[in-house]
Parts: sequence; C-alpha cells; structure tokens
Amino acid sequence: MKKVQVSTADKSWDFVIREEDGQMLITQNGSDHPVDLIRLGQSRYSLIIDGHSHEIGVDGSFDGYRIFNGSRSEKFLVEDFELARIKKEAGIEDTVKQLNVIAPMPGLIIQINCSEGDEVAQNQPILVMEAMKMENDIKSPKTGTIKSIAVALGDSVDKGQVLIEFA
Amino acid sequence: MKKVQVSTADKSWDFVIREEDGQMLITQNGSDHPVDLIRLGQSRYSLIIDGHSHEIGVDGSFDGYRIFNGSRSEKFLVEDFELARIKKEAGIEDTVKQLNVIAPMPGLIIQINCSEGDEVAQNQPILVMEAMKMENDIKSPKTGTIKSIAVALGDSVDKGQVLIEFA
Amino acid sequence: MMNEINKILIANRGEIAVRVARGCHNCGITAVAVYSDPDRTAFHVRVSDEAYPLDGITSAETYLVQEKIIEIAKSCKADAIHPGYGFLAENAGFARLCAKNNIIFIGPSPEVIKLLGDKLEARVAAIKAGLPLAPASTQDIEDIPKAKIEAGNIGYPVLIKAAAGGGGKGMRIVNDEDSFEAALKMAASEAKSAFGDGRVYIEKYIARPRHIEIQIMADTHGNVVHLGERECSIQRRHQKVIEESPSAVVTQDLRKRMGDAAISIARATGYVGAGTVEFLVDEDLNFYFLEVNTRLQVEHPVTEMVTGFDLVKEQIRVARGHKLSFTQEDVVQRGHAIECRIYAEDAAAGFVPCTGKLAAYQEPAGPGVRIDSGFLAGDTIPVYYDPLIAKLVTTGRTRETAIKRMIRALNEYIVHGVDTTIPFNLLVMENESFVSGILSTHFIEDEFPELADSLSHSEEELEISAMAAAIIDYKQHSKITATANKRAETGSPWKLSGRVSGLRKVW
Amino acid sequence: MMNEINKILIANRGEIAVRVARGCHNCGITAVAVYSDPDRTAFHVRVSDEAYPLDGITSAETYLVQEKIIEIAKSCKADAIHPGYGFLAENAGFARLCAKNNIIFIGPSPEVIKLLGDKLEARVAAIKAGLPLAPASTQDIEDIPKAKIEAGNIGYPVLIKAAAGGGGKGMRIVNDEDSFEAALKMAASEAKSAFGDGRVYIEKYIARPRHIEIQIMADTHGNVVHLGERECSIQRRHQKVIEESPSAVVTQDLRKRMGDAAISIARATGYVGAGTVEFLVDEDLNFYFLEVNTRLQVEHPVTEMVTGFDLVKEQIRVARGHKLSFTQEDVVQRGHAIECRIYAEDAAAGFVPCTGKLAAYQEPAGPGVRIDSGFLAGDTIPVYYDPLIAKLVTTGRTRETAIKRMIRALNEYIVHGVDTTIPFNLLVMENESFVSGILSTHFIEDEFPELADSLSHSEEELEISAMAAAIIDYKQHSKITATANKRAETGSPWKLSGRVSGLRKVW
Repeated sequence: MKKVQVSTADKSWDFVIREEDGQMLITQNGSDHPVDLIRLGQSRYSLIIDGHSHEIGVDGSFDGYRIFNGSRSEKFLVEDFELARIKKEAGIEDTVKQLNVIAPMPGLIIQINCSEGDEVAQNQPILVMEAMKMENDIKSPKTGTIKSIAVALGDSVDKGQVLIEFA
Repeated sequence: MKKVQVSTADKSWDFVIREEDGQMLITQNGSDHPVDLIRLGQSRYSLIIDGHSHEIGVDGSFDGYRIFNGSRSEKFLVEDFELARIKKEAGIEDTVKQLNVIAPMPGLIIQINCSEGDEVAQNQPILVMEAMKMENDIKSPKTGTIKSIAVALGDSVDKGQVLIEFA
Repeated sequence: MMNEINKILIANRGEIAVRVARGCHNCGITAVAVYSDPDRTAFHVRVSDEAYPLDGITSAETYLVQEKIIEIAKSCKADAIHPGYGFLAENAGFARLCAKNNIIFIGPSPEVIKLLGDKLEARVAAIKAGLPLAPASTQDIEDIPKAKIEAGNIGYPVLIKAAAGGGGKGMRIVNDEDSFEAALKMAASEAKSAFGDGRVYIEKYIARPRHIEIQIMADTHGNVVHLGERECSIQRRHQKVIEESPSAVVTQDLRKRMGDAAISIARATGYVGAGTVEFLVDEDLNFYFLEVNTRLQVEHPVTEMVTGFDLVKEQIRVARGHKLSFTQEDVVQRGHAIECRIYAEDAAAGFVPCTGKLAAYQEPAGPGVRIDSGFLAGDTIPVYYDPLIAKLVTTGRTRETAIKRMIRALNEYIVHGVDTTIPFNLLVMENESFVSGILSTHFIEDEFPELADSLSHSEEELEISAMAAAIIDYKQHSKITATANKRAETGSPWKLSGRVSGLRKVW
Repeated sequence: MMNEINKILIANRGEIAVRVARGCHNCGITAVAVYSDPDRTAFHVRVSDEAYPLDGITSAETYLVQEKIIEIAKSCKADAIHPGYGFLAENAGFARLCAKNNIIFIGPSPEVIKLLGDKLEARVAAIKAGLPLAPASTQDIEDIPKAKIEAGNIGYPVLIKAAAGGGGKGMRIVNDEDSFEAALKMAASEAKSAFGDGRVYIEKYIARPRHIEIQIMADTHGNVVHLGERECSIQRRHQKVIEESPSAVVTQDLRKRMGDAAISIARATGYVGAGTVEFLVDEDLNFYFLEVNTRLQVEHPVTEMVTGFDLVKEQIRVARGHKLSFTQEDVVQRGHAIECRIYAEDAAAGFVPCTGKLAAYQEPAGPGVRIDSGFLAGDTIPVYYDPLIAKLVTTGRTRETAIKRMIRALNEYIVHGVDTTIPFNLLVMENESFVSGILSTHFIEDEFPELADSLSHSEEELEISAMAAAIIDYKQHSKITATANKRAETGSPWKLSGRVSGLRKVW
C-alpha cells in the first residue's frame, strides 16, 4: 500500500494504491477504483480504470511525469504523501510548483518582457524567441514571481535550456 | 573488407562488402554499389542501395536471417566466403539447405503423408495439421529426402516445433 | 416506438469491433468492448470507451458465451448489443436472450434470423417471394430413389448441400447418377457431424458462377431499400477474399431486377436492419437466389464507399426505431470500390494461417484509401481466432483507378514478422482476367493453378534481400568484433566465440 | 506534343512529398525523393522508389538549392520535377532552369508564375479579365499626398499591402487618415526588409471576410475547368488551419459566378496545370479577387474528396501534354469534406512550434477518414522546417456527418511526445458558430479570446492523468524497491537512493 500526493502547478490529488488478490486498486476520497495497467511499449500503457479504457503515454525526459492522455499532455509530480506533508509544513516547495521556463526549441532570444522579481500571471508573454523562421511568444506557465532570468538578449539557446526560474 | 556467401534453400550469391572514406560499398560480379543502411527501430532498417530506397525488416527468431522486403520475406544464411568454400569441399551442408519443417502454429497432427526416406518435391503436401478450426496442409519447403519424422498422428504440437527433418 | 441508445456493447473482436466502435463514436454513442485474455491489449479494447474481460482464451470460452456478454451489458448499462459478424451475429437464441433482458439486439428479429438461417426454409421463403432459384429439390431428402428422380429432373451435374450448412461442409458436386447415392450419404454424414443436422437437399450445379450479392437496409416503418450489388467471386475455400462494387457485369437493368428480388424477400420475411441477399450469376447473367446473411458483412465498406452511406450508423438508426435516412431514389453509386482482405496467411502454402508478432506494421493511406484494421504495430496475431488483419479498400472514379490505387496501397503496406496475403492480392490486381473483369468463383484455380510458383519472388527482389542480409550481417559482425576485441583485452573467453560467430549467426 | 514521363523527382519534403509520391505510384511512375541530412529516414524518403541526399541541414542549404536539385534530376534521369507547395513551387527562375535542362516543371510556365506572383501585376490581370476586386490603388504608391487621396476615395478602413507580399508581412490596417502616413512608411520598410521589395498598395479593408477559393485545372489544349470552392476562413497568423468544401454559404449560382471568374483569369493569363484563385467574400456574399496560387495547395484533398478527381494525377496528365480527363459538366460535388491540419504546435501558448520525437504516433482510420501524413511513429519532428505533421480529412454526405467524423477521428488520433493542434481542432469542431457555418478570417479571435483557457483540460481528464501518474509511479517504485532490496543484500549503496527516490523521481 502506498499513499501519494500527485500535483500539477496548481492542483493536487491524494491517492492510496494497494493490491488485493492480484487486483490493483486506487482509492480517492474513500472510493475504490479497480485498475488494470498493461505496458504496450517503451513508454505506452493501456490503462483500464473502473472499466474505462485509456491509452496513456509517459515522457521520460521530464523531471517528474509528463502524461499523455488522448491528445493532451500534463506534467505531474508524484510524492509520498507523508513526505509531501512534512515538506509543506517545513515550507519547502516542490519541483513542479517551482516550474522553470524551458526553451521549447532551439532559437534566438529576441525580446525579454520581464525582470527578476516580477509577479507574472499564467500565460503572460514573458519572452520572444526566434525559431523556425517565426517569432514565438514564450508565456509564463504559472502565476508567480520570477527569481532569475538565465538568458540575455541575443542569446542562442538549445532546446530544453532553462530560460527563467521561478521563486 | 569481408567476402560472404548468402544463400537460400536453392540460390546463392557472393558479395564483397567494404568501407571507403565512410562510404559502404557492396560488390557483386565486379560492380560496386554504394550502400546506406540506417536502423529505424529494433529490427527495421532503411536501406538505400544505388539510390534505390528499401524498407527492410529482420526477424531475429530465425536461425540465420529472415529478411522482410516490401510484403515478402525470405530466409538467408550468411557465411564467410572461405568457410563456405571449405565446408562445401568437405561436403558439409549448411543450415538453410537442411531446412526442417517447423509447425507454423500450435495444433494437432491429423495426417502424415510421407515416410522416412521419401523423396519429396517442393510444395508437396506432407502433413495435415488441425489449427484455428481448420485443416492445414503442411507442404515441403524444398525438394529433398526426408531424414526423420519427429511427430506421430494425434500429437499436439507447439508453434516452432520441428515436425520433419531433411537429410 | 423510439428506443434510447446511448451505450452499445460490441460482442466481437478484431477489425469489425473497431469498425462498430467507430460507428458508435460517429453517432456520439459510448462504445463498450469485451475481450478474451489474449485480447487484453487488442485494438478494439483500446479504441473503445469501456472494456470488460470475458475471462478465458478460446472463442468458446469467451466471445461465444451468451450469458457472460449479457451480464456485462446489464452491469455496464448498455442499451444495445452490436454482434458484428461471426460469433453470435446470426444466433437467434442470443437475439432472444437480449430481448428477454431488455437489451436491443442490433439485427433482425430472432424469428427472421432463424427462418433465413435455415437454407431450406429460406429457399421456401424465396420461392414464395418470387425469387429465381437454381432448380433444386423442394425439401430435404429422406428417400433415396425419390431423390435420384429429383436429381435426374434437375439434370446433372447437381450439388448436394447441407440444409444447416455453410463454409462448404456437407457439400458435394455429383456429375452422374452412378455416384449419386454414395455422395448423398457422405454429404449427410458430414453435415450431421459438422452441424448436428444431417438434412441435405439437391441443387442444380452452376458452372463458373459469379457470386454477386445485394445489400439491403430495412427499418421498422416498412421501408426497404437496396444499396446496389457487391461482386465477391474471388474466393478461396468458399471464403471471399476480394470484393468490389459495382460489379463489372451488372447493368442498371440487372441491378434493378436483383435489387427488387432482394427487397421482395426482405418484405416477405419482415426483415429489419442491414442484410445481404446472395445470388449466383451464370454466364448468361441469369441470377439465382443463394441465401440471406442476416448481419453486417465483412465486405460492407465497398458499398459504403460507392453509395456514401454509413451502414453501421443506419443500423443504429433503425435499432432506435427511426426511419431510414434515405429512400431508394437517394441511392446512387458513384465511382468504384475494391476491398482486399489482408490475412495473416501464407498463400503460397495454401493459405495456412501465420501467427506471430507484427514487428513492423504500417498501413497505406492517402488519396482513395480506406483501411479497416483490427491490429496495431507491436500486436501479436493470436492463434485462437480468425487471422484477418485488416480490410484495405480503394476507390476511384473508375474500376481501373481503383485497381491502380490498390496496387499502390498494397506496395506501400509494410508488415514485418508474419506472412500475409498482400503478395496474393497484388498478383490478382495485376492479373489480366481480373483487370478485364472476367471473374468466377473458380478464379483462383483457373488463373493460378500453381499459386506457389506465381507468388515466388522476382530475381531482383531476392537479390536486394540477399544484399540486405549480407550488409546487416556485416554491421552486426563489426559490432561483435569490436566487442570481442575489447573483451579480449580484458582477458574474457569471448575471443573464441567471436571467431566462431563467422560460421553461423544466431541473431 | 506528348511528353514521356516515367520518373518524377519530388523537390519537397513532408506530407506533400509523400502525397506526390503516392500520385506517381497511382500512375505507375517512379518517384524520386531528395532529402536533407535530418530527413534521411523521413517518410517521403521511405515511400519513394529512389532517394538522393541534398547534403545539408537548413532549407537554404538543401530544398531551396536549385542547382543541386537539377543536378540530381539529370543524373537519375528524371523526366519531370514536381515542386509540391512552398520551397521552389512558385519560383519562376526554377521553372526556367528546369526548362533549360530539358526537365518538365510540373506547374504553369515561368512567365505565368512571375506574373501572378506579383500581387500588383496579378491585380491588373484580374481587372483586365473582368474579375471583381476590392477597391484599391491601381498601382504601387510613390507619392504620399496622392496615396492619401486614393485612400480617401476607397474609404477607411483601408489595408496597406506589400506588392511582393505574403504571410501578413508588410500589411497594415489603417482606420483613419491621421494614422495613414506612419502606417504606410512602416509597411513599406517591413516589406523592403522581408521581400527586398518595398512596393506597397492600398486596398479596401473588408470586415469579417470569408476566405473562399476556387480550384482550377487547365491543360495545354485550351481547356480550363474549375472544381468548385474551398472555404479556408479559419486562420491563425494569416495561415489556414481548417478548410472545407463546399462552403456553407456558397450557392450554386455564386459557385458558378466565382468559378467563371477563376476561369477568366486563367484563360487571360494562359494558365496551365492546377491553380487556385483566392477570393475574399463579404457578409453580403460579394466576392473580391485576392490572388492566384500557381501550385497545388495544402488543402487540395477536400476538393478531391467531394469531386472524386485526383489532382496530382491530373497535373501529371497535363504535364504529359494530354487533355484533362474531364470537362466542366463532369465536375459534380458530392457530400462534404473537412480538413484539419495537425501541427506540432502548442495552440494554448499561441501556436508555438513543438519539436521532438513521436514516441507514440497512431493515425485514425476507417469510414470517411483520409489522412495525408509526413511522419511515422518514432520519427522526430525536425526544428528546421514547417511543423505540419499531417492533414486529417473527413467526409460525409452532409457537413454535419463530416464534422462528427472529424471529432471521432481527432479523438482517436494518438500522438505522444509532442504537443499538437489536435485539441484546438476539437475545440473548433465543437464550437457552435463553426457548426452553424458562421465563419470569418477573425474566427479564432472572435470565438476564443482566451484560447489557452478554452484549451485547458477538463477536471475529469486531468484526474485520470493524475491517477495514471500515481499508478505508473507505484509500478516503477515497486520495481526499484525490488532491485534495491536485491542490491542491499549484496551490499551495494543502492539502498539509500532507493529511499530517496520516494522524494523526487527522475524517470
């Protein structure tokens, strides 16, 4: 049995997972859901929960889990429930909540629309990158405070490079 | 550089393979063919020979190479050219030429149409298996002499099990 | 009376279960899959919204167990069950069990299924409805001397057929009176053991017939329409392998006469839903009633492509109690469609099933291509069920275009890991008689008496594959040598095996 | 004059190169691919018969290098070059270079490409041919006071456009005379820097226009036909994203008038091959000539699906010097077709391109679905080129059916590894205005002012994904624990990391 907290930048869920007579069960708010998870390929699963069939992909390049479900993806942090509680009490923020801004592709930084210490809203444009012959607005993934800006105007950046860190 | 003999049950080819300035070349009958082989997945390759593009699959479960090209497949034995020559002189037959009859699926042997020592023609029906609710003729893969029959009437056989061995 | 249908349980597997799930999704209906143990990760499970286990392996343990399916349908609150084809699709008892449990069975009534499922009863119904039939004995045979007289009246050669038959079992061609009695007894005994029903009857044997069938759709409001013909003459072991619509020989007049005949028997029997009336057509284009299939056919897509209608959607409409969305006047065939069934079978070895893993699996696509598939890359073709992988359908403004597109699509199709009937289909598409539209149910034997030879590789193809083997071996060998050298330095015993590997490769 | 064409070099990549290769194969023609270094294993290389390297990475180093392409065409003895769209498709110089090297360029003559590529010259040709145009300055602007008078005569708001323009660059909307001069200067400078040509002109700004275009085909024998319209009003950054045929607002009469207009300009300019005449249509259904695209369009499949013609095949016919295979009377639209472009883009973040590996990639199929794709499972979307993955086209007897099938197909589409515009396309398909056929080029801004919010996950979806993360983590953790326990026994320091892994997982 394992009790975990799963969180995105602004939501979190508590689940208990256990196995009984070879049947895996996930419990949320006191109700049990039978689970059948079968690996299809390297990072692809067929998941049946409560009889509902889902095709799930997992991206291993993300620090946490990036889950693909249908045509959408979302990033999750999975933590031991007790650890999450202790950390919260101690005031330690976890990784997904600290979410950095990462370069989605290689390119050139041609505009910086924020400063260190700025409060920014989710989806607020904070940078402009030139890539693939286009100017691309890079938006804030969350509402929060900018801790540091890791790039300067005119910098050439690689895919996955950290551009901005949140406090 | 490597000189090899590639053979099926009834054909064989001699090739020389070498690399020159990073370019792989395969030579047959004195003419060079530039080769570009790129692995696409576990057992799948993109092969460009002389500018002609082919999609090649390789089956690792066969003792030798089963090559898929387009919608067809064929089994090949690849041997060092010198070794093949020595073996031939010594009268040693190689694996593909000795080709056994293998059960193509699990099933029940319901008829045996040949005896040990029989000369059979290629594609001559030699066994009947019941499988997938159908009676399936099993035909001889080659013209040759039957060395031994490894199953009896009524035997239940697994996929891949040897049914008949050739001399 | 209108029936609410928001959730449909699909009592099937493979490509038809996927097709029906798509039909449900096209109508905004929840699709429920059921699956045997080997099918846990099958495409039909993955494409459906819900999926429940049947706990078992063989068809007899799973897809044929009526009670299990009904129980799942009830517990997941399915409004209806779509049986696909095969399994329980033409089982009157199952249709009755659905009704008893207040679940809509998507198909005709149990009575109609039963009536048309019995070949002798169906013949009687067809005669009453005024359909042309091949001369035959009017009932099953009990008395041999009387049967001989009937056979003589019909005229040899005659065909002895099982009343409960199908798939060529209990069937015998008899060329003269001398061999009649023995053939009759054998046919009856075969029918008895295959179907538990030894009744047989005699029919005129038609040489080199075409198999042409009419698709019908009927609603509960008394509307019956036909959607034109499908030609399914290319068969192996009495099983269709290539189908097309329209037929190269059916004129507008013949289509109307065959269509009217099909509508007549549907009206006479109170038919509801999608159905197919099968005919044999002789060389003078006389047509003879064969049987009615009371379900969606494997080959329904060719009709969909030329008429533009969605047959699964119409089936659901009818099951809901609605009127058909179209009338006979709305049915206009446009262009041509051909279907090739892609089986995991080795055609050269007499179409023996091949099972195994689809190491690579890439379907053709693009202009004029529709594919209805039951498998995905990486899947294993299980040994327990029908080896149909997919149905490849191409369309074009003309038959010629549809054929050319089929050749293109077959060449583009990549299946590594198992042998398929793709090379066989290519052979047919490039055959002169086929291209000229000269077909009969004897097509394969007539055109390819030595099928294995016809299917053998071209020299050029074989040489490319041989080169590929040599090159892959070379690359593999270089890698092994590199590893061997590395290990040799550290004193491992690998050096020896490195040398041996030149002799014989296991990879 | 008949030209022999047995081998065609496709000077393109991605889905259009695959589409053209399939067109070649449908005609029994050898398809030759060319490829940049990152495209060595791209679908267009694998589907073609021959493939030759362009040695380089960026478009400027490869697909745009005319000499390299001509050299390959000559050395592999290609009879013709098909340019697809983009790259060299509307480059008069390249068409001329082909002619000089005795290679057939599949498209109109260099003179026609040049004439219609210049927006001002094209406007003049359209006026001469009697096409309706939005009121505009008759030539490029040299004198600002004179331009102000022209703008006043046209009536504000006006649009300043680059003569050599495209893609919204050098374009400005001006609402009143006060802001005219500044806008004019900015537009000219932008046009100069983007196209090396600072000429601009003034056009009446049409509020909420629809973008509707007419497909034409012309042969070398003087036959010109149109194949009906495509509505392409749904655009982001002046780029089409969803197209359909027929348009919900085009009546038979309007179609004939727009079709006749398109044929007029084709005749007037001596057009040969496939082309598209683009119009803006205002709220009163007045239509205004916009421009002519002298190539196959991205969205050509919707026309193919409703008319039944194969445009690539017709292009090849025309290039061979044959007459078109059909006349205007043969062109009948049947049913409805919609195309959704599937881009590797994050629509919520303003359609920024996403690159990466297609860890899982599974296309929808079945009834009413056509997909023209440029990628296969396992491929990487390269950063260097257009991020179009595929074009998904659905058809139906009605627009409603085509929309429902599109929703079904989009839901069935599996892409793991990169974000795509699938959720955006779903949003549009389920939008009330779209379903009612109320469209304009401002559709996206009008309907989804907060696109990121509209695209956010439903609570239910998110919860399932969270559960999936928890379950996968649990399975992964069990495995790690098992390994850790095993290692602990052998005294490895893994135990500690086993404990730490509960805190933060890298996987």
